[in-house]
Amino acid sequence: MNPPWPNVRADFPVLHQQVNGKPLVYLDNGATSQKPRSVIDALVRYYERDNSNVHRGLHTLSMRATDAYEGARTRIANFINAADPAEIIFTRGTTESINLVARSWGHAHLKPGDVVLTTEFEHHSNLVPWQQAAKASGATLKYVPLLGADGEGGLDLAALDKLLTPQVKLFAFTHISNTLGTINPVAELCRKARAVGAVTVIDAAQSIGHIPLDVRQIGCDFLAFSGHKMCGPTGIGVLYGRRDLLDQLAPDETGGGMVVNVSYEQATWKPSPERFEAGTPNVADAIALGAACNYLDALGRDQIAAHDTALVKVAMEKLSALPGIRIIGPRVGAERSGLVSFAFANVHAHDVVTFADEDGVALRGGHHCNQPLMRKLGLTSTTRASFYLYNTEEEIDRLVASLQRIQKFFAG
Amino acid sequence: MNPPWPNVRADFPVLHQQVNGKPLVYLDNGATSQKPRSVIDALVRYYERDNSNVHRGLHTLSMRATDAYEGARTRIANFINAADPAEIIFTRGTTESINLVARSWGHAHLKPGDVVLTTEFEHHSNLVPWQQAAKASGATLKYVPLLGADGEGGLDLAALDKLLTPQVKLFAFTHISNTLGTINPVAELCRKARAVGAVTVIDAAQSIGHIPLDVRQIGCDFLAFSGHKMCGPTGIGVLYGRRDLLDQLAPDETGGGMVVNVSYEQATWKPSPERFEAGTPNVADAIALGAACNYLDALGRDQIAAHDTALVKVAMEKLSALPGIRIIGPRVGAERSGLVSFAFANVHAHDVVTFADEDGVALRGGHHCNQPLMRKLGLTSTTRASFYLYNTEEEIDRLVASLQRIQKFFAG
Amino acid sequence: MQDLTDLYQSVILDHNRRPRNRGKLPTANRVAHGDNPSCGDQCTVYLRLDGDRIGDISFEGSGCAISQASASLMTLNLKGKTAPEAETIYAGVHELVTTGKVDEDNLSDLAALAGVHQFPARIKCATLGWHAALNALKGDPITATTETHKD
Amino acid sequence: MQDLTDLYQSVILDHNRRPRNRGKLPTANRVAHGDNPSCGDQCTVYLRLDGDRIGDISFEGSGCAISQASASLMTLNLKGKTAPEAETIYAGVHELVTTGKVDEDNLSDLAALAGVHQFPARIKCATLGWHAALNALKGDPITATTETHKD
Ligand SMILES: Cc1ncc(COP(=O)(O)O)c(C=O)c1O
Ligand SMILES: Cc1ncc(COP(=O)(O)O)c(C=O)c1O
Repeated sequence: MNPPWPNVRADFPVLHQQVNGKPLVYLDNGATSQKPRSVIDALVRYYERDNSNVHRGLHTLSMRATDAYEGARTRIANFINAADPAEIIFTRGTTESINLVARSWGHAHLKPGDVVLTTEFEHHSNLVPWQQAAKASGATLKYVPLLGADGEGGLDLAALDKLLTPQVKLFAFTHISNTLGTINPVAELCRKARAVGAVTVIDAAQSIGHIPLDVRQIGCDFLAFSGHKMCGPTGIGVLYGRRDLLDQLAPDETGGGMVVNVSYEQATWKPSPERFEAGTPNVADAIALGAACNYLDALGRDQIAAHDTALVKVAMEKLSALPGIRIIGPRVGAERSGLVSFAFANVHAHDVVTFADEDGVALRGGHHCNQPLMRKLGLTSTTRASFYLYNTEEEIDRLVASLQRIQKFFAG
Repeated sequence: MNPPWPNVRADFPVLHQQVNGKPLVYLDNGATSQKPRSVIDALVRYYERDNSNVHRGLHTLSMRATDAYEGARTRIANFINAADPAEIIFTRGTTESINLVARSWGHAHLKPGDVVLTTEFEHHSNLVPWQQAAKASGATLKYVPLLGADGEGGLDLAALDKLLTPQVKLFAFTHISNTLGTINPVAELCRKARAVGAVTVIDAAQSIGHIPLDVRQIGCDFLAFSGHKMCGPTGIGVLYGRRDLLDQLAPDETGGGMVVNVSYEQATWKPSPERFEAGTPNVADAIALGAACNYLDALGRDQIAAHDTALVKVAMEKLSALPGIRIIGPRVGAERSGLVSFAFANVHAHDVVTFADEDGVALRGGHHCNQPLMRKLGLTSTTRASFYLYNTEEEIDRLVASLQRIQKFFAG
Repeated sequence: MQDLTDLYQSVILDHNRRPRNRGKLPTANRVAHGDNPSCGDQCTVYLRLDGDRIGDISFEGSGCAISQASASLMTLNLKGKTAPEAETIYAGVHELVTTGKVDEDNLSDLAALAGVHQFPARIKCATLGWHAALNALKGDPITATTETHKD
Repeated sequence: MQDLTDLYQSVILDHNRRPRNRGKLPTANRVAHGDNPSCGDQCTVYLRLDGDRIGDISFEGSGCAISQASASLMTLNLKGKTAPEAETIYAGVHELVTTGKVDEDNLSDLAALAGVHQFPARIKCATLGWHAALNALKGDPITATTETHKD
C-alpha cells in the first residue's frame, strides 16, 4: 500500500515538514494536490529564462515563450487525447471553464421550454452556473436523483432514462464526486445524452489527475478541469471542447489577442482557442501544467489510480470499524475513487479537523461545496480524507489513531 | 541614466543571458515586465511550504495559505490606497477585470439611449468589451478624440466637455497609453465624469508598476491592472471597485466559494470580494503579486517613474536624430511615460524587430492591440521600445545602433 | 499551535454535549438566523422581548463544539438583559475571542471562550449565535452572515 | 539564430523595395483578402481569370519585407497558371518555407523564400498572399486569416 514508485515522496518538498510537532500527513488532496519539484522548477525556469508576452512578439524571448505556451497546449491535448490542440482552452480552473460554457453556449442555445439536466451531487461550481443559465434563458433545470440513504447507490439510471427527453439540450455531470467518491459511468452517460441530441459537459476536477482520461473514448462535448488538483499550479485550468462546437461559440470575454479586425464600430474574432483567451494568458502556469502532465504520465495514471484505490479500500475498512461513524458514498468494497467522507454522531466535522490538525493530519470538514447534497442526506457537514499518489498506509493509520483520540475526547 | 539602485539588475535573473550571441537588451516591458528574484521566491516558498486550498480549510496549511492570500489582498489595497481590502478582486488580469465590469455593471445599468464613453486610443481590452456591452444593452459607444496628426496632443478635453452629457453612464479610459505613451489626467477626467453622474473605469495596465497610484486621490470608481506588467507573475490581476458599487453588483461567475446558501433551486451570494471570486483562486500568484508590491515600494515608485522619464527623454532625443523616423505620441520634451513608438518609411516594424533581435535587443512591433488608433494615424504598425526600472542608457545606445544598422541594410 | 485544551475547555465540552436553551421557543416574538458560509454553520435564535428585556431566549442550529457551546452560553448570559446590556456583553465576548484578554469581571463562564483567540479560523464559530441574537434584538430579520462582519 | 541574410536574401530585398504587380487590377473578376491577425499584415489579391487560366494578377497590402516580397513573387509565379497548377506551386512554397527544402526545379526565384523556415514566426508572413490568391481562385470571398491555417 505504499506508493509503487520508490522515493516519490522526495519529489514533493511540502510533504517534508512538521505540523504541530508531528510529520505532516496531507489528506486534503480533493481540495488541492501538492506540487512536485519538476512543476515548481518549470515555473522558475520560465521566469528566469524565457519570460515574455506571447503571440504578438517576434523577438527571441517572445518566440520561446509562445512555443512553450503552445507546446503546453499540445501536451494537454495529448494528455486527454483531444483530436486537436485548438480544443484546449486555458482558463483559471474548473469553475471558470464551466461558467464559460454555461454563458456562451447557454446564451446561444437555451430558450424557454428547454431542459438543462444535471445531478443531485454536483459541486456548486457545476450547479450554480446552470441555475444562472436556466434563469437567464427561461430553461428548466432538472436533477438526476442519487440512490441510497447514504448516497451509496450512485446515479439513478432508470430515472435518467425518463428524464432524458428531447427537451434536454445539455447534460452536465461530474466524473467523480468530490464528496461521495462515486465514479460516474461517463461514457454511458454521454451515449445516452447524445441519443436525445443533448450536449454533454463533464466536470473532471476530481478525475483528471487520478485516472486515465480519454475525451474521445468518453465521447463528451465539453470537459472542465483544474491544474491545481493534478500536481499543477493554482490559477490554471482547461476547458476542452469539441472543435466544431467551439468554432460556433461566441467569445465569453473580449479584448487583446482574440480579435482579427477591430474598428471603432465593431470587431471580429479569431477561431478557437484564441477566441476564448482574451488578454495576456497565464503563460507560466500553463507551461507548468504541461510539466504536471509529464510528471503524472511518467508515474503512469493507471498506477496512480491503482494506488488511490488500494488506499481507499484500506481506509474504508479501518474507518468502518470506528464506533458511531457514518460513511457516505459507495459501500466498502464497491468501486470508489480515492477519497472518503464520513460523519460522527457526536463530533462536528470542524472539531474533527481541528483535532486531527493537532496530530499533523490535514483533513477537510464542511459541506464540500455540496450544500444541497448534504441536506438531502440529512447532514450539515462531513469530514473528508482524500488520497493521492504520495500517501501511504502508515498515514491512514495516523488518521485512524487521531480519529480514535478525538472520539475519546468528546466522549469524555 | 543608470538605475538609481546599485545592482538592481542582479535582482532579475532573466536579464543575464545572451540572445543571438549578444547580451539581452529587454525593451519590451510594455508587453510584460521581468520578475525579480523575490517574486519568484515567493512562488517557490508557497509551493514548498504552505500550498493548500484557501477559505474553507481549518488545518494548518490551509490557514497559512488563507492568511497569505488575504494578506496579499490587504497589501495590494494598501499599494493603491484603497479604503478596504474588500475592494480588491483578484482576476487573471486587466482584460478580465474590464470584462467583469462591462458585463456585470453593464448588464445591470445600461439601457437604450445611454452612452458609454471611451477614447480613441484604448487598448482592445478596454474597447471591445464596451462595444459588446453597448451592443448587448442598446447603449451607444462614443469616443473622445485624440489631438494631433501623430497623436501628440492627447485627449481633446474641449470635445470631452461636449460629449459628457447626462446620457453618459460610464466613462472608461486608460491611465497611460501603451502605444502613444500619453499620460491621461485621470483625476481631472474622473472629476468631469462624476459631475454628470458617470461611473469611471480606469485601465491602469501601463501605469500600475511605473508611477505612484492612489485610487482615492484619483477618485475613480473602478480600476483594472495586471500583475505581469508590475514585476508580478502571469495569471493574476486586480479589479479595484468602490465598495458601495461592488456590493450592488451581481456576480459575473458563479460556483464554489462565492455562495452563502445553495439549494437545488437557487443560491445567494457572499459580499465582495468573495462574490466575484468563484472557484479556487490563483492563490500562489496573488501571494507573489503581494511580493511584487513590496519589491516596487522598496525601490520607490516615484524613483521608478523618474528613471523611466529620464530614459525616455534620452531615447526620444536619440531616436529623433534617425533619418526617416516618425515618432508618435507626445513630442520630445513633453511629458510621456517610459515608452516610445515609432515607424520608418521604408522598413516594416516586423523587420525592425527581427533585425534588432539579431542584435539581442527585444522590441515589439505591430498594432499593439490598437488597430483603430493605427488606422486613425495612417499606420499599420509601429515599433515600440518600452523601458523599466532595470534599463540603462547604454541599452538605449544599443537600440539606436541596431536601428542604424537596419536602416543601412534596407537602404542598401 | 496552542494546546487544544485551551480551546476545548471543560465548560465548552459541557455546553456542547448538553446545550442549554436549545430548540424552538414557542412564545418567541423575535427570531433571527445566522450563517457561517465558509463552514456551513447555522444558528437560529428565538427570543421573547418582555418590554425592553429579553424574557426568554433559545437557539437551534448546527455547527462545531465552539459554535454550539458559545450559543448555549449566550442564551444563559443574555436572558433578562436589555438590548444595550446585550451589546455590552457581546463587546466583551468579541474582545475575548479576538484577544484572549479576560479582564471583565462580569464575563464569568464566558471566559471559557478565551482559547478561541489562538484559533482565528474559529472566531466566526464563536460569534455566530451572538450575531443572530443581536439581529433578533434589533428586529432585523435579515440573515446574519459572518462574512459581512470583520470578525 | 541563423544569419539574417538567409532570410533577407537579395531577391527578397529587391521584391520588397520594388514589388511587382502591386496595386488594384482594374480588369479583375476575382478578389480575396488575407489577414494575419497576430501581426496586422494584410493582403488583397486581385485576379482576372481568362477561362481557367489566371490572365492577370496583382496585390495590395501592407506588411513586412517577407510578406511583401512573397506576394510580389507570387504574382510572377501564378500568372498564366490554372487553379490546379497554382495549388501545386503553393504546395512547393509551403514545403519550402516550412522545411527549407529546395528540391523542385520549377521553384526558381521562389527558392529565395527558403530562409523563412528558420524563422517559424515568419511563415505566416510568407504565405499570406498565397492564401488570398488561392481563395480568390476558388471564388471564395471570405477573408483568409492565417490563424485558421496550420501554417
Ligand atoms: C493599456 C493596456 N490595457 C490593457 C492591457 C491588457 O492587459 P492584459 O493582457 O494583461 O489583460 C494592456 C496590455 O497588454 C495594456 O497595455
Ligand atoms: C467536483 C469538483 N468540481 C469543481 C470543482 C471546482 O474546481 P476549482 O475550484 O478549481 O474551480 C471542484 C474542486 O473544488 C470539484 O471537486
